Amino acid sequence: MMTGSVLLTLSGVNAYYGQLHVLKGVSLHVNEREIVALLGANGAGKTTTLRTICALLKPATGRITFAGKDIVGMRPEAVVRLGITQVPEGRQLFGPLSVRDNLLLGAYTRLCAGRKAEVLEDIERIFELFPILGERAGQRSGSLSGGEQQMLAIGRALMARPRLLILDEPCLGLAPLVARQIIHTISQLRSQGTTILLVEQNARAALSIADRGYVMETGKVVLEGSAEELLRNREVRRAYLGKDYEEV
Amino acid sequence: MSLAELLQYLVTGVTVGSVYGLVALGFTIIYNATGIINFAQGEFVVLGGLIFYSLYVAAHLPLVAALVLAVAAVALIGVLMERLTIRPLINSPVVTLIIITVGVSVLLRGAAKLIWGPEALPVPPFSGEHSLFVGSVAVHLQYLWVLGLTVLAVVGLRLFFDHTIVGKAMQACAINSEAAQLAGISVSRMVQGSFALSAALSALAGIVICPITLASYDGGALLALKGFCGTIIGGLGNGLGAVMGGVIIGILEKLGIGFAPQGYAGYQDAFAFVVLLLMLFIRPSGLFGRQRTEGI
Amino acid sequence: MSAERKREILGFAVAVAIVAALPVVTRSAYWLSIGVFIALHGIVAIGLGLLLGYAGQVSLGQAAFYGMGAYGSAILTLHLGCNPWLAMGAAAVATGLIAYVIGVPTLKLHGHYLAMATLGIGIIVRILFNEGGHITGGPSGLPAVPNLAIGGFAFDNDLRMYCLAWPIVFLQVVFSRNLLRSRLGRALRAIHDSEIAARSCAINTAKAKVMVFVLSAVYASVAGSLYAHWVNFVNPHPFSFPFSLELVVMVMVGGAASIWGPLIGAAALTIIDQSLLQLGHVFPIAEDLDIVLFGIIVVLVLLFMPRGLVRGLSSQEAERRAG
Amino acid sequence: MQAEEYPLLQVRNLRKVFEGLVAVNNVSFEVERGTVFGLIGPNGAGKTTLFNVITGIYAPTDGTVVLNGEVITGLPQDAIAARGVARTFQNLQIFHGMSVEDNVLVGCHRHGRCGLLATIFRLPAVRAEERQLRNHAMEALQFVGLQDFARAPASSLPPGRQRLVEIARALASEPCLLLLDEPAAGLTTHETEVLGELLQRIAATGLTIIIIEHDMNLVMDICATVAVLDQGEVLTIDSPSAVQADPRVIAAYLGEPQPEEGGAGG
Amino acid sequence: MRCPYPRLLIASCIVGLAVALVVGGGCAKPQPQQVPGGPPKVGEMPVPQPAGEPIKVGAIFSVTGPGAPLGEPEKFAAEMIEDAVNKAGGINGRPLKIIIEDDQTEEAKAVLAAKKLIEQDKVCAIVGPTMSGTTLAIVDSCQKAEVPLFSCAASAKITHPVKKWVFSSAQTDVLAVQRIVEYLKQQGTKRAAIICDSNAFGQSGAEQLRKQLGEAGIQIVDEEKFATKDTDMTAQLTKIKAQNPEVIICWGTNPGPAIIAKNMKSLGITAQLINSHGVANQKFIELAGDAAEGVILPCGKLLVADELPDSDPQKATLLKFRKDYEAFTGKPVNTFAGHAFDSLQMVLQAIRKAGDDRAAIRDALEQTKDFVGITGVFNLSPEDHNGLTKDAFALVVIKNGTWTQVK
Repeated sequence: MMTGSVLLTLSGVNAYYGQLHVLKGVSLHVNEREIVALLGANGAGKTTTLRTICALLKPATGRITFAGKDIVGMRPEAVVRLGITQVPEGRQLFGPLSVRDNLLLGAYTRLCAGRKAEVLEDIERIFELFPILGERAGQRSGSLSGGEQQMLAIGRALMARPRLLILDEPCLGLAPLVARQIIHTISQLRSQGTTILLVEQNARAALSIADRGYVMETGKVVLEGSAEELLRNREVRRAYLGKDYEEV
Repeated sequence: MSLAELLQYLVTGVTVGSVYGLVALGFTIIYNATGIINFAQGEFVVLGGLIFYSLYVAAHLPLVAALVLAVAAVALIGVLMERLTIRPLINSPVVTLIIITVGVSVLLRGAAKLIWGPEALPVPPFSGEHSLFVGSVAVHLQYLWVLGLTVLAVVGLRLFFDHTIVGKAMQACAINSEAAQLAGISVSRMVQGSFALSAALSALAGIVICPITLASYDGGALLALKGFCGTIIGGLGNGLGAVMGGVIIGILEKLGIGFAPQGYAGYQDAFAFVVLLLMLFIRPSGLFGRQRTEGI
Repeated sequence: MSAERKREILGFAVAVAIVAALPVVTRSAYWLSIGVFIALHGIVAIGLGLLLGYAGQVSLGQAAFYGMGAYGSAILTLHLGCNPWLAMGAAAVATGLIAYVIGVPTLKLHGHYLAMATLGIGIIVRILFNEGGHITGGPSGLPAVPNLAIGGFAFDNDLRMYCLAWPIVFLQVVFSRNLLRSRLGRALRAIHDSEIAARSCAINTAKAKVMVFVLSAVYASVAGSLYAHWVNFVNPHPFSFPFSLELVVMVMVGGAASIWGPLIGAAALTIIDQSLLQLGHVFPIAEDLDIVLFGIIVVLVLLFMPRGLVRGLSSQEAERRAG
Repeated sequence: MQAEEYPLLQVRNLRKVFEGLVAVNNVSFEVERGTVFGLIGPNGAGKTTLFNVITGIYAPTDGTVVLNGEVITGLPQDAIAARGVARTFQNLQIFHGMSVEDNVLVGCHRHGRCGLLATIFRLPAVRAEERQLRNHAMEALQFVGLQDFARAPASSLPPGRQRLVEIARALASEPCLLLLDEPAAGLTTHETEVLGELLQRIAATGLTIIIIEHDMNLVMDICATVAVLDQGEVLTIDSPSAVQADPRVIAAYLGEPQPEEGGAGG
Repeated sequence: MRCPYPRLLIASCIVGLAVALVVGGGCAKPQPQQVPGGPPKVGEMPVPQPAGEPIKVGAIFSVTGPGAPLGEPEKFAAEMIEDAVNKAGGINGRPLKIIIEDDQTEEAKAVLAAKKLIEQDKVCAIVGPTMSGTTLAIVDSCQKAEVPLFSCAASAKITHPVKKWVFSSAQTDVLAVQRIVEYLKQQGTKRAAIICDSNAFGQSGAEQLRKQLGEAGIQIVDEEKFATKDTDMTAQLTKIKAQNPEVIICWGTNPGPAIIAKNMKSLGITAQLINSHGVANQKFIELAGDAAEGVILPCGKLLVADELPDSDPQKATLLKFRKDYEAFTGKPVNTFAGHAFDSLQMVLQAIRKAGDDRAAIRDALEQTKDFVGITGVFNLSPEDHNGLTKDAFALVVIKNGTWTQVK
C-alpha cells in the first residue's frame, strides 16, 4: 500500500495527571493513508497519548503537529474541525439519543456551518457501510448490541469526514467474530483514503492490518517498526506476557 | 370538602406548580450541563419579574416586547454568571461551586434591591383582573397565561432538544461531555448556553407569575426551594420529571392547606419538605428517574 | 514530630493571645459582643467544618441544631425552671439524639441529595419553632431567658460572656484536634478522600458519618444555648435557612479542611459584615451596597482561594477527577 | 482452629451482571491458606469486578463467597474488611490529603477500640492505643521500606511509592487475605523489580494473597496457582508455567491466531 | 512543601482590609467632623447655631432585609428630625446627632447595633428597632445598660409587662382589634373568618382577635395562616369561602394582605375584607389595585388627616408632618415614619427637659403627658409605657384609591 507524506507528528511529548508523569517524551508519526498501531500493556500510556492528540489533555512539553500545523493548545473542537476524530474506548455513545442523532452529532461542526444536505448524504453512506445501523436508525443507541455500538461509534467519528481517524480499543469486549468484522471494516476505511491510528489489545489482529506500529511501556515508546517486524518481535510478546515467555 | 373546593385547589395547585416546574426545569438544565445546583436560580425568577415590571409598567412597552426583552436580559445575566464565576472554577469540588452560586445569589439579590427598592411592585395581569367561573371554581385569566406559557415553554424546549442540532449537542454534553468534545462540540459554549436557557426559563416563570404574586426582590428564595423540591421529586437530571415534580409540589401544597385542620396552614411549607424527605429516603432517584446502580 | 508540634502549639498560643488581648485593649461592649458572636458562629462552624471538610458531607440545615440548642435552653429554663447549665446540657443531649435519628437515614444520601435533605430538615425545624404555640412562644419567641451563672456570678455582660465563650471555642479546638489526630479522625479524613478505600480498611463509613453529624449538631446546640442565655431572647427568625447557608459560607471561605479554617471564616464573615454596615455611615449610598459587596467578597474569595483563606490556593489536583 | 479444615477462600459459581452485561460468569475457585493465587486475563475479562464482588463493593448477581467457612456474600464492604480481607486498587486509592503514616494508620483501623468521647478528651486509653497503632504502622512502613517518608504527604510521593503505601496500608490491617489489583501497573522497570522483591517477602510471611497482574514475570515468581479469566469466565486454573504455555491463553492475549499462521507460541 | 507566603499574604490582606473597615467605620461616626464644619450658611439663619458637644441619640431601624419597607421611612423621619432640630438651634443649644444603625431585620445584628450605640457611641437613648423580634432581642441589653429604649414596634410583649427602660410608640394590636370589634358589633356581624401572617405581627393579632371576637360573641368560622413570603393564598381563601363568613379579617404587612385582596377578588369572594393597621399605607392600594376598593381597616389618623374636623387635636401636627416629610424625602408619607417621629420627638422632649442623662431621660419620658404625635395622643406613666388609647385609630375604607373615614 502506498503511503503519503507525514500527517501527524508527536515529538517529545510529556504529560501529567496531577503529579503523575504519564507520558515521558513520546515521539511518533503517522503518514497519510497509513494504518499505525499503538500497542502496549495496560497503563502504558496509549489512551493518554490519544487524549493528548485530541486536546483533551494538554501536554506539559513537546510538539504535536497535524498537517504541518501546531495543534498544542487548541480547543478539542478545533482539533476536530482540523480533521482528527477519535472513537474513544468503550464507545462513549450518547446512549439516550437515537442512532441517527448520534451520527448527526458526529457531523456537528459541519451542521453548524449549514451543510445539512451533505451531512444527510454522509449518513446514507454510513448506512451503506453498516447496513444494520440503517435498520436501527430511530432506535436508542444505548439499546444496541456491543458490536452495533462499536459500528455506530466508528460511524459517528466518520461523520466529521476526518483525515485522521483514531480508534481506541475498538474490539474490546466484542465477540471474536464481531471483532474480526470491525478489523475488516477498518482496513476497508483505509482503502477509501482515511488515515488511521489504532490502539488495540488484540495485538495480532491490529498488526494484521497495520503498516507500522509502536509499542509503549510505562509512558514511553520502547519499540517501533513495520507490522511484520513487530509481529515477529519477542519484545512485543514480552510487553504483553512477560519476558520469559519464549524461554519457558 | 366539596368537589368545587377540591377542583379549586387543583386549579391553583397546578398553576403555582407549573411555575415551580419551570424553575425546576431551569435547575435541571444547569445540573445536567455542569453537575451544579444553582442557588441563584431563584434570583433569575425575581429578576425576570422586576425587569419585566420596568419594561412593561414603567416604560410602557407592549406586552410581548417587554416579555421577550426581559427574558433576554436575564438570559444575558445567566451567561455572565457562567462566564465570570462558574467557568474559572469548573474543575473545583462541587461544594465550592454550590457556594459560589450562593455568593452570586446574594449579589444579585442585593443588586435587585438597590435598583428596584425593598418593596413589592405591582404588575397588572396580562388580560385584566378577571376570572372565569366554571361552576363555582374560579380560574383567573392570568392562570391561563401561566399554564399556556408553561406548556409552550416545555413543548418548545422539547422541540429544541429533539429537533435542533444545538439542542441535541446540549443533550450530548450532558450525557457524555468528553465524547461530545471528541465530536467537535464546544462543551464550554454548551454550558454557557445551558445557563442562558435556564435563566430564560426561570425569568419566564417570574414574568408570568408576577401579576399574581407581585414582583419583589426577595421572593426568589422560596420559589427556588420549591422548584428544587420539584427537581428532586421528578428525579435529578430529568427535565420533564422536574416539571411534573414542580406541579406535584404545587398541588400537594394547596391540598395540604385544604386538608389541614383549622389554624394549621402554617405547616404548608413543612408539608412540601416532608414529602421531599420521604421521597429522598424511600426513592432518591425521584418518581420519574431511573434507579442507578452505584459504581466506583 | 517536634517541629510540627511546636508550630501547632505556637499557633494555638497566638490565637489565645489575640483573643485574650481584645478585652485588655477595649472594654467596649460592641467589640466584645462582636467577639462573642464570632465565638458562637465559630463553635457551629468548627463542628460543620468537621462534617464538611473532613467527612465530606454537606449540611444545609445546621441552623436548626443551633436553634434546637437555643430553644432547648429557653424552654427548659422558662417552662420547667431548669438550671441554665442543666438546660444547656440537656439541650445538647437532646439535639444529639435528634441528630442521630435524622442522621441515620439522611447520611445514606450523597451529594446534592444530602444537601437537599438537610435543607428540608432545617426548614421543617424552623417551622416547628414558629408553630410551636405556647411551648416555643410562636413567632414572637420567648423573652427573659435567664443568664448562665456560677453561684452569684452571672455571665450577664459581654465581657463575662466573652470570657465564657472563647474558652469553649479553644476547648473545642483541642477536642477537634484530638479527634482528628486519632483513629476516628483519620477514618473521617479517609472517607473524605476515598470512601471506597476507607471501607476497604474496615471503616464503617455510615457509622462514622453519623457520629460526626451528631458531634457537629451537639456543638451547634451548645452555641445555640450560649446565644439564648446571652441575648435572653429566642425567636425563630435567626435559625432559618439563610443562617444555615451563611454557616456553610463561613466554613468554605475559611477553609473546610482545617481546624482553624471555619473559625477564621466565622471571624472574617462576621467582621466583613459589620464593617460593610459601618461603611454605610461613611458613604451613605453604601447602605444597600453592603449586601452586594458581601456577595462579591464571597465570590472573589472562592474564585481566587477555592480552598479557603487558611489554605489559600493549593496545588492539589481537582478532586473531581480523583472522586 | 476449626476453620483450618477449609480452604481460606472459596468462590462458588459467582456471577455478576451489569444492566445486561455479564462481567463475571459462573466463576469458581479456591485459595489455600498461605499460598499466592494469580488472576490474569486480558482487559475487560472481569478480574477487577471479581475483586469488587469478593470485597463487597458489589453484591453478586448469583453465587457465594466463603471466607474461613463463613459465607460473606451480602455483607457490607467494611464488615468484610473487618474480617481480615485487605486490598489494593488498580487505580491508586491512597488518601491524598494525609501523610504516609496516617494512610497506613487508617489500615490499622480495625485494631482500635476507643470511642468518640474517650477520643475527644484524649484519655490515657486513647494515648496507649495510639502508641500501639503507631508502632504497628511503623512496622508496616519499615517492611515496605518507606519508614523515611512517614511524615511526607502521601500525594507527594511518586506513583511507585504510593503503590507501596497502599500495600503497607493493607498489611497494617494484619489481614488473613490480601488482594492486590495490578500492583505493577504504571511502575517503572526498576520499581517493578522492587515490588517483586517485596511481594516475595510478603508471600514468605505466609500471608494468603490473590494478585491480579499483567506482568507475567511477577506472576511467575510468586504464584503457586494461576487462574486465567476471559470474557468473565475461567479459562483455566493451573500452575504458572502450564498456563503460559497454554495456546488458549496466548490466543486470549494476542488475539486468535490467523488460520494461515498456525499455532503460535510453541 | 510549597512556600505558603503568597496565599497567606492574600488572606491577611483581605482580613486586614476588613478589620481596617471596621475600625475606620466604627470610628468615623463618633468623631463629629460634620458638625463644627457643617453650618456655613450663616447668613440665612436667624437662629443661634448649636454649639458644644453634640447630644447623641441612637436609632436602630431595619433599613434592609424583610423589614425594609417599614425601616426605611423610619430612617427618613429620623434624618428629617435631626436636620430640622439642628437648623432650629439644636437642643438646649447643643447640636443633635442621631446615629442610625441598620439591623438588617436580624436579631443578632440588632444586638450588636444596640451594644455599639450604648458602649461605642455612648448615646443617651435609643429609638427603634423597627420590628418586634429585633426589639425583644435588645430589650435585655438596654435594661442592663440602663438606657431608655423607645421602640417603633407594635407587639404587646414589648410594653406588657412594663419594663423599666422600654417604651413603645406604635399602637398595639389590642387597640386595633378593639376598634374593629366595636365596628363589627355596630354592624351586627355574626360570622367572621381570620387569616393571619405566621410572623410575630400576624400571630399576635390573631391572638387578640380570638380573644376579643369571642368576648363580643362573634363566631370565628375559620382561622387560616400564611407565611410572610407566600405569594398565593387562594387555597386558604377557598377554605374560608366554603365557611361563608360575613367578614374576613386579615392581619399582616405588605405584600401578603395585598395578594389576599387580589386572590379574594379572583375567587369571587364577596365577604367584607377588613385589614389591620399593618397595611395602612399607600403601598397597599398600589399593590392590590382594584381589589383594594372597599377594604376597611383601622389606621392612624395620618392617612385621613384632611378629613379630620379642625377640632381634632392631632390635625395640625399631622398636616405639618406630612408636608415636611414629603418635602424632605419626595416620597408619600407613611405611618411607620410616624412611629419613628413620635418615638424620637418624645425622647427629644425628655432630653430638653432633663438633659442628656439616661436615667433622667427615662424619668422624664415616664412623665410625658398629652403628647400630640402622629400615631395618637400619648399619656405615658409608670404603668403604661405605650400610652395610647383606641382613639388613636380611625376606621377607614378605601374608596377610589384613597382613604375615607368610615362614618
